[in-house]
Amino acid sequence: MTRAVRRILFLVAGATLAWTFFLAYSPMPPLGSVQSRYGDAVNAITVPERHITDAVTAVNFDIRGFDTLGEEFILFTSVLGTVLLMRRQKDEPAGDHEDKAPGRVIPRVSDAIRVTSLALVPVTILFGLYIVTHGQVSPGGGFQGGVILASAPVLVYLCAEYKEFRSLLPLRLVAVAECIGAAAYILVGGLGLVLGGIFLQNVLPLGQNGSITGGGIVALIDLGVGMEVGGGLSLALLVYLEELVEEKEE
Amino acid sequence: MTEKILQYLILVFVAAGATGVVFTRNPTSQAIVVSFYGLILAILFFVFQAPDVALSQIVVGALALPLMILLALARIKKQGPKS
Amino acid sequence: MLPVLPVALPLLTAAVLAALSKVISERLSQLIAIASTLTVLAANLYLLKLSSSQPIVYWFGNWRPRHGLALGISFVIDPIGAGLGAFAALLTVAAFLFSSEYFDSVGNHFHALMLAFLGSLCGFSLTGDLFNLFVFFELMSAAGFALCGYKTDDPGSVQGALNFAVTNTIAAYFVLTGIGLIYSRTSALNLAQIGRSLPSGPLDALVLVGFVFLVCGYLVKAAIVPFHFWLADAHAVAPTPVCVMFSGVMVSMGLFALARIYWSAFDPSLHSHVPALRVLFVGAGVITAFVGAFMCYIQRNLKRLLAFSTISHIGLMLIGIGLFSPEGLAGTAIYSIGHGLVKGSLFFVAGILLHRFKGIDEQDLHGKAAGQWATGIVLLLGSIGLAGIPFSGLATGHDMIAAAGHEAGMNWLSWVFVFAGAVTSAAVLRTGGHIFLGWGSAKEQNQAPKHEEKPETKAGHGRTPATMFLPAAGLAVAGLSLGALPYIQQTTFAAADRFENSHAYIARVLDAAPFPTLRNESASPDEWPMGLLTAFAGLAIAAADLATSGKRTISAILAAPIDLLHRLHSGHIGDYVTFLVLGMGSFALVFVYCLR
Amino acid sequence: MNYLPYAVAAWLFLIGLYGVVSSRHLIHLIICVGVIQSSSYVLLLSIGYKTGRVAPIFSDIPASTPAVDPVMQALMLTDIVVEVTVMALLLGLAVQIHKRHGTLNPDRLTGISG
Repeated sequence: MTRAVRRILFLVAGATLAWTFFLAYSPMPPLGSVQSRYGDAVNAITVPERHITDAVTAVNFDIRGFDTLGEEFILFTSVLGTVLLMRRQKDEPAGDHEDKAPGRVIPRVSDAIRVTSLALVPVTILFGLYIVTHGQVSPGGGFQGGVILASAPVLVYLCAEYKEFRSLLPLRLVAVAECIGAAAYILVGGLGLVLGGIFLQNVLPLGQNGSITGGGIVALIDLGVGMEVGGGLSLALLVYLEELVEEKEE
Repeated sequence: MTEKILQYLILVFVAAGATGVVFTRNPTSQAIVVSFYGLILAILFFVFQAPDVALSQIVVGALALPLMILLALARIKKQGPKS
Repeated sequence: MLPVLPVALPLLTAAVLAALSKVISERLSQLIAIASTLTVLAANLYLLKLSSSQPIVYWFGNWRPRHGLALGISFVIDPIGAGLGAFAALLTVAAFLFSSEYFDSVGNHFHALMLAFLGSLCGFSLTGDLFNLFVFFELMSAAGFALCGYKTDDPGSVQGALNFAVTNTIAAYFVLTGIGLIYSRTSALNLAQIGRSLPSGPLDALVLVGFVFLVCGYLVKAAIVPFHFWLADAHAVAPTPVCVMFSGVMVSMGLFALARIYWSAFDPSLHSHVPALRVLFVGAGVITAFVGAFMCYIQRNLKRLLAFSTISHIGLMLIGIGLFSPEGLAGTAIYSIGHGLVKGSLFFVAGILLHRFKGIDEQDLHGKAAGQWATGIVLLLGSIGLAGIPFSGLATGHDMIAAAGHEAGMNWLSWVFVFAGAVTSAAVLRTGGHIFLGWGSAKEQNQAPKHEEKPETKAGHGRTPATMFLPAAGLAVAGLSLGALPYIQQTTFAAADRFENSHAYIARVLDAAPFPTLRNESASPDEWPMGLLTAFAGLAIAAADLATSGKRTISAILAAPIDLLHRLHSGHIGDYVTFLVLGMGSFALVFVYCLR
Repeated sequence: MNYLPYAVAAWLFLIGLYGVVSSRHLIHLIICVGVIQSSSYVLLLSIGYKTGRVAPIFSDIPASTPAVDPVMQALMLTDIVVEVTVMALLLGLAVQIHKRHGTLNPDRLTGISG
């Protein structure tokens, strides 16, 4: 199809879809007045039954925890796929190209930026860990904290030369951490199976209301998800960087 | 009332932002526009009482995703027009 | 622990294999993967047996419904779901076996991705929750995209994978929009809960469009015309073992989603509209069967040819579900297994040819495989299986669906099966005649665009390893004898009848009520001649084509429409999305205006 | 005005689709897929929202305070993180396509057809 034909056909198609949306959305209740039997029921049980003060975390990691297991593996699989796509064609072992062009500086950044970024690294990691662990209490949790953790390697990349960067963050270790994070979810689920008879059953004692260990297994899952998301996302970013740097060195 | 006005205003911004993203045909500038769009979405989530989602959207939509796009573009640029 | 095993075990194994990818050898990784898959197979078969009298309901995290309100996520395991899961595991084992000498460096990531794929297939077929279904759909997609683009050095491969990824991702957003629409009405994500609350509200455009978005989103995975474009691209370029999984079981999952969603959640509100639904879905199935068969016949790349034949047969399966009767659903269940076995075997044959002769182009390979008797016979078996000769799974499925069509007053349906079966089988036979027997002309006469296919193996081209041949032969034999299994019709019918008992399903899930006994009796159809007729028609078409090659063939007479069809399947992602939107929008509008 | 969120959701879906169909650059196309996804965020968000209610976080308020629907938010939350990794996969495919075909213009990609 030529561009013009495609555009005309899309206008027709888009018009039918727009009409469909109009028909479908007009019987909707106005904004702010959709009934939420399910949501209200969840809000009512989070604090009394799970000692979790962030209901979204309770849904994600406990009540509908099995969904999150699946989502976590979507992430795991996508990252695996990305690594696969970006892999080197010739099966050269990773890591030997550092010596090809010793001393080559990749991003020429000023010392001021370097120092600032370096100083930011531990702050980022601490902040990420805080967000990961406080998911039950306040907005945050393994997903958000994990993404913040994943930005730490990028900072390191910004401030260090490539070689140092590699030695600071071995790719293998990140990859293994990701896998452990993914496996952890299933193992925690298995814990419920062994101790309570049901997969993902919350078998650990509940802590105090509003504490970071309030929700039993939720704290463990939070950590596992943080590890998986942090490892996976940084791996995805790193393979792009890796390829980039390699091209420059060749 | 102010909350309602704020919500509607940001909704309009979201619609405009998305249109901007689509009509920015140069991918490099698009990465920047997407970053702004991600930020507007995060604000939208915030005013709709979804701070959890907003936090996640800030780190993903405004940071991780644009970064990834820029990295992919840099990679493509390095490859040159025809390998 | 049994109900979670089919999902948890492959996913856990995938994570472990990925973690150990640099530590353990590929051989060990393969052994672990096969062991894990066999366990999943056994678990699914056991679940099938356990759930034969009533579905097993399993609430994750022990969040049982309170006062009839579902809180957590449930698996609702019935024989059809468990059977599909078991079949997915069986194909995975065959694919693992086939791949053992396949890629030069298959890498442990291949096993991890295949296991994640298997986990998603099992989760998809066992779950009883609308959003959980979507999660496993996305997992299936993510693993599928990665597996499809596995041969990154093949230009077609990455492009096909991108087309696959973009269309299926857009389909996923349609599904998500549908989930939102339905949730806004029912405030529920559990299918049974939705089924219970929907009838209390009006049957308006919101519900109908929600249903269409959900169903059509999944039908993109099933490659129903006009959502089918991605499938041929993805199949033609994916590694052979992955093709087997895609064609054998992934497309059937899209249809399974339609059946699951309809009978768990929508049947109570839509039941009075079944005649209209029947026209719409059977119509879509018939069109898909014809387009697929026609496109199949005009291909020259064997994998692409097989991919279009899958589209044709998936159309036939949609007819079975679209009849909205237990007989039809049971027929589709048997048909999809039978088709998966036969098609898997044919894809393996294509893989063997690719291994031996570094190509699968019908004309390029003309006469090259002469003397490869064993492989040729498997191809022959596969093609007559595709026509549905008696005792094959396709024959039994055909008979049952035809009987269901008869009951619905659609006596002509059987002829659609005969046509599609004969044409697709003839296309395969024709390539077999060209490649294995050197019949017909070696000159280029097929106008289809040529595709370069990179070989997937790097050594040992002189022989066919047993690990490649045995899966091919095994699947073909299994597919040809599936229909001869004792009681297969009765047991599948019983399972389908329970599957369609929405009220009992809802009460079972939400109130833990016991399941009633069967409602219907199987008509136990008997239509052997149709299968034989199809096979003979296929042979005749192929023979006529081979004998008249070089002269005025079908393709010469129909040059203009064939050219148009080729150009519609342009490989351009913009075209594909346009057709997707057109199909989605017009189907939704027709649906709303017919049913409202 | 009460229907503005739904209108915006529909608009995002359509404009994103238009971007995909009319795109001349695969990276642009992939970003437009992201715009389509944001349509579902806006829809789910508006469905979960309740006028006059607070966010479902009970750290500093009594547990019985009426709050908005946490379920929809949970669905969105996981979806956002999944989005970014699926994007990574799509971008990876685009990079590979550029490597093999030397172009990212869908009009010039002619590896498969028919």
